[in-house]
Amino acid sequence: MTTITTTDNKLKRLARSVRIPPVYIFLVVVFLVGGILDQILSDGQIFTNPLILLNIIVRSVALGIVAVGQTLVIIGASIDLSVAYTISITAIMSSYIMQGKTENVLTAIVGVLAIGIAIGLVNGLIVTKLKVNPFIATLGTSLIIKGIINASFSNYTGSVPKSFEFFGYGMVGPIPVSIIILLLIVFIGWFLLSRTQFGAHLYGVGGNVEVARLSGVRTDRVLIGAHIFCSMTAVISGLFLVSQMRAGAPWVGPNGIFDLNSIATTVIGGTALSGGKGGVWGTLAGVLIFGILDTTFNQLGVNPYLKSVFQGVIIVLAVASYTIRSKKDAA
Amino acid sequence: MKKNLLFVVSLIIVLTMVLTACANTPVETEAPVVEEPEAPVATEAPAAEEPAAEEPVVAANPGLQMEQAQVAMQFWSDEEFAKQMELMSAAPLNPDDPIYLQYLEESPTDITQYPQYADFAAKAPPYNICFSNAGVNNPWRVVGYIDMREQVEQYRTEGLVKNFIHLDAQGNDAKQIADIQDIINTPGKCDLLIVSPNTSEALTPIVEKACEVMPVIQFDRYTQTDCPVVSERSIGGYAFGISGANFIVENLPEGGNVLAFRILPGVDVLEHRWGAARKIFEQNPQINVIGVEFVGYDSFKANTVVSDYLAKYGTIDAVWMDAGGTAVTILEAFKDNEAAYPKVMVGEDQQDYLQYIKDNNILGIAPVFATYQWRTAVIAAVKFLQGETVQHHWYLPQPEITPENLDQYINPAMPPLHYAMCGCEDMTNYPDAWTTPDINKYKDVID
Amino acid sequence: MTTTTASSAKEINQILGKIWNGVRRIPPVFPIFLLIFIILGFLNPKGYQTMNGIMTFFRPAAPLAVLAIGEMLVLAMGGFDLSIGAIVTMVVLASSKLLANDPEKALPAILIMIGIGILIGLINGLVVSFLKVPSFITTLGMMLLVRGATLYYIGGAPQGYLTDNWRQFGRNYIQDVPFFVKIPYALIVLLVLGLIFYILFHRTNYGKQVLAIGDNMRAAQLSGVRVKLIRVVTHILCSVLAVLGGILVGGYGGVNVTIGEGMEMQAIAACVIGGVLLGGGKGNVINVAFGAFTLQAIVNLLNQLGLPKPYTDVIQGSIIIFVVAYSALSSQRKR
Amino acid sequence: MTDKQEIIQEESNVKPLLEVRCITKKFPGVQALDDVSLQFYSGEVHAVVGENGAGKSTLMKILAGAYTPDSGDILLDGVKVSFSHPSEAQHKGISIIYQEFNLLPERTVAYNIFLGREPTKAGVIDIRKMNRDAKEVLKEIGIDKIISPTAVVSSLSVAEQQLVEIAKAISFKSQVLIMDEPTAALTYTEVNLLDNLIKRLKTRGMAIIFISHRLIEVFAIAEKITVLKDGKLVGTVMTKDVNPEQLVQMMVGRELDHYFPPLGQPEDFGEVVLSVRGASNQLIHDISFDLRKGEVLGVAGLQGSGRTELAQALFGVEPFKTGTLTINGKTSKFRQPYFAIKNRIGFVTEDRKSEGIFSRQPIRDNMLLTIRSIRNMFGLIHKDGTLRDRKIVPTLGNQLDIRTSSYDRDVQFLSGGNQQKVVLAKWLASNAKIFIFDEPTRGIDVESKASIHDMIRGLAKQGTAILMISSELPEVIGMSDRILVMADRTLMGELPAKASEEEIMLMATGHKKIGNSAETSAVGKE
Repeated sequence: MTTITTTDNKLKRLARSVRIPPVYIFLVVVFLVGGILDQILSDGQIFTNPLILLNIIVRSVALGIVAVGQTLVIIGASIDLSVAYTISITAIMSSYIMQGKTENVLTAIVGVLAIGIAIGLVNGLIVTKLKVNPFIATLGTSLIIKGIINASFSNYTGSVPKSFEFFGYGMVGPIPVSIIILLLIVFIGWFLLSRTQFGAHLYGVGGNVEVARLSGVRTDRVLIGAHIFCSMTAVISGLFLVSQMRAGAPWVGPNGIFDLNSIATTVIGGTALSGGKGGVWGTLAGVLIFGILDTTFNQLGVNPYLKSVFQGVIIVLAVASYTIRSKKDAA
Repeated sequence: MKKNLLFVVSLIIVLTMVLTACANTPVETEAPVVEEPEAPVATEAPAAEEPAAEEPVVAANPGLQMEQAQVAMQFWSDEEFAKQMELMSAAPLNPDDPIYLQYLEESPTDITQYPQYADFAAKAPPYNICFSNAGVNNPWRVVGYIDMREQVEQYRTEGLVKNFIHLDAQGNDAKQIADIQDIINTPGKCDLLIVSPNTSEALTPIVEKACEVMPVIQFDRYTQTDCPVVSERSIGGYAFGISGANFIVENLPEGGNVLAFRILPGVDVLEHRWGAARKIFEQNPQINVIGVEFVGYDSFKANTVVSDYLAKYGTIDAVWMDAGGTAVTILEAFKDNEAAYPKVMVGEDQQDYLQYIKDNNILGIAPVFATYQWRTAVIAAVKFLQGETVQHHWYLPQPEITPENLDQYINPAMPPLHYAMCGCEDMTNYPDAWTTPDINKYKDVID
Repeated sequence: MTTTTASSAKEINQILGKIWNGVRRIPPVFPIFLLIFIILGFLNPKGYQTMNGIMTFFRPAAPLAVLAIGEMLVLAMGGFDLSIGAIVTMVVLASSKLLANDPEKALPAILIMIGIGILIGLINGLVVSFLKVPSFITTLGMMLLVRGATLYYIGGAPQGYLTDNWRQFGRNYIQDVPFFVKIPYALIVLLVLGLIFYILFHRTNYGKQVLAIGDNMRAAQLSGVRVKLIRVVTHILCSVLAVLGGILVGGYGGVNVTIGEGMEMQAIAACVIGGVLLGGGKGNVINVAFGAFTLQAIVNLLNQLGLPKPYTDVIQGSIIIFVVAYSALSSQRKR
Repeated sequence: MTDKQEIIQEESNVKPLLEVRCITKKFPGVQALDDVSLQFYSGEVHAVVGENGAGKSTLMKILAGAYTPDSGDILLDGVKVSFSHPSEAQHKGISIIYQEFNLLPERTVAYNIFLGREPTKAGVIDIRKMNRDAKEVLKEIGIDKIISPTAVVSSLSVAEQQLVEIAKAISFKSQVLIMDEPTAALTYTEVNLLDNLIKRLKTRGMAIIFISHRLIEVFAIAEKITVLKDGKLVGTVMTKDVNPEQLVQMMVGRELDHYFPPLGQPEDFGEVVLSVRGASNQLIHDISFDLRKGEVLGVAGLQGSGRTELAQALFGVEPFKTGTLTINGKTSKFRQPYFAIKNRIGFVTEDRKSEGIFSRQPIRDNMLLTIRSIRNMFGLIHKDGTLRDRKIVPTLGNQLDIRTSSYDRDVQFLSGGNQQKVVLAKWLASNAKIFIFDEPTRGIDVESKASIHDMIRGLAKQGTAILMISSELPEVIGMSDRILVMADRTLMGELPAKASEEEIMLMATGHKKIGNSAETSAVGKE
């Protein structure tokens, strides 16, 4: 009897600590509307085919992973526009180092993680030490990375070994590996934010950097850490993409518009652009909303450009639902 | 403050170091090519020798030394180059069929050769066909897509095709992979998958997976797998590139400055075009390639490039292009910069270009990558499912529009961005569907 | 006698001091631009030391300057406008369909575009003011919406051509002008718009209120600034400038789907080089125009040096970081 | 003075807990602290007073590790220490409550209290322990019943937030607690709570350093008072040895012969210019009163009684939803401040820095904004304002004695006092006939206070109607020709000039309601 109540309590506590963000209502609505439209106008795969459901998540993996990193940076009241080209440089460098050989995989992963850390470090240092507005700082580094990539590579370079494709296409039982990785990254993001000092300090830095500093938080280090984490998620996202595509090319990042899309899904998820508020579970919902839109439009056979119209409207409506009651005017 | 200044300076130094380090990488990227004889494409050995052999020529051609001018090994095959060169002068084996059904080489196949697709072979029409499309994001693809949809509409009236599920990847590899995954995940939805891959490499694994569960037809750009039951397009990129490059070489006997424009890297048909042109320019040292630039379909960028090169070199004698989308803009840029038009011009079979070179008496050629291949994909799909014989490697003819036959392809009734070689003149809705193109009006699923 | 010399020496000192003070206040964009332009002149005297060459330079630089001036209004107000690139895309692509190759329709098409521009700005402004969605997000959504709707409308790829009369503003020159040799229409458009917006921004009650909002929104409201109204007006002005810039861009470049992509970032970069403070409260029309010229000059410089195009991005990225870091650190020192 | 200081040192045989020796700190253009030496003993409340710019806050920030001194030593328990970061000071047992708001609104109370030193178990935050510890701390100051550790700060009232801040400082288990104007936002009961708390901490052997402008409070709480002036130490005295007048003399260096200008005479008061009847909005309700030309109408009330909200409603920031507002006989409805300013109402806000200053704009543009915002939006202006306004800037600048080399300089480069003057100039420029002052002298030193009071009375003499909100009763009593008292977000009633503090307090705590305002205004006329 007592054990039951304790687990019950634990569950309750878990539910409370996870705090289901309101965006999930939005997610359910989008899902239901998409599913019902599919049911009426097409063959109803969304409701009836679990594989299609899973593929909604798989579609969202690359964006989801990097959006987790973006969420952390935005919670720290910064922003990272360089993720798209970080993804590109990862994709291209990893396949270049691997050259189709399994024995090079480890070197490649270590190599690109090092690149990711370096990019995050530079971003963080420019923002904290040079006091450059993060928008400009990461726009600048993004241009720099873009230039470096395009000056060095213009095409598919190298390739990844078959074994590495497990990352992108493999299954563990009925669950694609990629979903497990996404959930793992989301979990790490959640854990960092709500269970570590780093996370607590990051909320402090984003909420009010002066308060955090006066409370003894090493604000610069925390923000640099967030930028490094963000670049690392971009690296993982890039590795995932390259494993799906067999080879890396300079355009994988910008083609997926990962910079603006990751920001968009983050804010849909309830993370405030001004920092100090939000979390990764909301971001996951935002990413899934985009995935559902993709699938629904495919199912309905509607011109996908209309989807982009919907995305735009959803971004504004979702954020408006958070801000409309606030007394403060927006910037 | 001093500390910060120091930081800025050191940051800049680091950046420069990174830059210089990376500037050397192209040289490094070529090294493994030599080292790895077991790399996938067997014919890469001569390609690897080339840089060394052509060193003096390269020195005279600043454009060919540019990063944009390099041809990656997976996109070069001497064998294929020679073959396409040969096919360019080959006559179709079935001259009585309309051009979009002709083939230049025999490689017959039918569904009985694929026991794994027995279920599909047993099906009776109407068929459901899925089409994973790289995008409808340039005029060439619009014309081709309308060709295709009009063909589907014709089949629908004949009762041969029911649903035609179109999945538009919007030029995004990752989205196209997920789109195809969706089709794999819904067995029974489609009887055949047509793929027009966004890029060659990225789509290869997923197309291989699709092949395992259903017949696949690829056209336009090819993935690097032979698993599709039909791979069809007009001859190919090498032929396109050769056509333009030869025209320049022939018409500039004394040589001159050539500026080359490319759309984007990584797409096999486009890489082949440039690779072939590069080879021909290398064989003709009197041709001085002053630059190779990627401009996409961005006419703004193209315009700027022309101004830049005119500022730097004074005259440009010929322009080579791997696609004609920005041909007219480029010619206009010459005019706007008050420079003489290039003596020799390479474009594509777009009406505006044909009209422009005619009106301005420019010596120009329009190599063709025929839009009718879109139509052929649907026809091949239905024929294959019906058990008829189709071509496994289907080389459609690829005519070129030269000054001699220019007039027969100019059609002032068609809009400027229409492609002359659409092979659509015999369709029910010609010309209305093409004069006022509306890609949104077609229905995927019909009751 | 001695007193007069002493006082005149003092005066000279004072004048020198004033000059030095003035020199110190010159925004960094001017020396940077001048330096690049002088180097360009050495590398290619014909291209950059003759009127002909300079006018050629201004033709592609003017459209970005127009966009940057519009972006500056919003940035000075403490906001962002990410939708201007999409508006450029819309103007070029939608016009190409509206025109249907008929030169007669050029004027109506332009008017329709300006009308839609006003509508877009109005929606941006209303959403920011009344739904309190940060402008970054509002205009990000608007960017997706406008681009998606445009591509849907034209069916994914351009289906028509821009007529010559529509394009003349961005493309043609007025020939045989004494001294200037030739003047691109685009430069005249820029000069006219620049003058109008210089007056509007620096010499009207409106401009001062924009700066006040960017500096301290709450205080502005309490000082009687009609914050919502000014924001809506500013977003409308920005969108209209984006439409006009789009006409120049389209005139210069012609039709294609990727036109306008990333131009919002270019415009923001031009603003930043021109000394605009992200977060609001500072801005200058002339400096921003020169910021845009500087970006163009960097492109030309790298081309003259024979460096590969990708390095343009590297240099531009480094310069915007450097300019902002320089001003951030020097303003920190002043305090 | 120095004699007295020595006496104190001799008296105390115990070693000081915290000592500063010869601290000097210079900012560009300002000698903030000049050779200051002080001792703080455990179990003692030590107040530090002085005018604005005397160096109090700088000294505290040095003690708390937020600044490093240019020279001089800090000794803790006789050992020389130096802090490069506030956290070092905290870990050594010195914590500080700042004047400004210092909490993260989106985080819970527990996270705020333990920000920067969250309890961890194997690198993972032990949330349960953190909440428990937070509960402990809240209990220690007796507010665990009011505030839950898991409450999100933004859901608390301002005063509750202030208490959380105190709890945060207490939680450091510090030996030294520095409070920089901790009571500024507290209600009277909460101040009492704080007093009790301080007493309790004192018995625990803590040294408490206390900065305040409210001398009454200083005398109630502190045992020892140190006076700073212009960065120099004037002296340290035992509270029991001085009276407020002597202290003020130490602070300003001269005796102030009068605190307040004379009240208005009946003949100064003209017709009613502003009249409110039964007005309410979501924040305040049932407001009715009249304001006449030439009078200073004081508004008293406790924190949270709705005083500022009244001003905001009148000014159109949070307009009245029901009831009538009549300006100069015209029924008016202000949807936003723009309309109020158009009707020649001025509102000098309490927080002049964050609600009044445009720091990156030139002084000129700051001063002219109220004029410009009500003019034609696209109307042209000259660089110095429109042609007819050219003289305004230099005239007001001279009148208010704004010290600057040029009116084209950005306001951010002015000193705090001059910035305040720019805000006043902005409102004077608007040429308002009705002025609302919200806490006109908060955070202002004694000398400047007098000049502000003179200015307010001067405006009234010129025929301006003035509504003056203040939480300092002496100010309300000294300045007002009539006094409105607010409580519970409504008007409790009206008192005549020179009402006693007791009368006001009684009404402000909701004990007495004298008729409606229409009747009481008649009382005021006498």
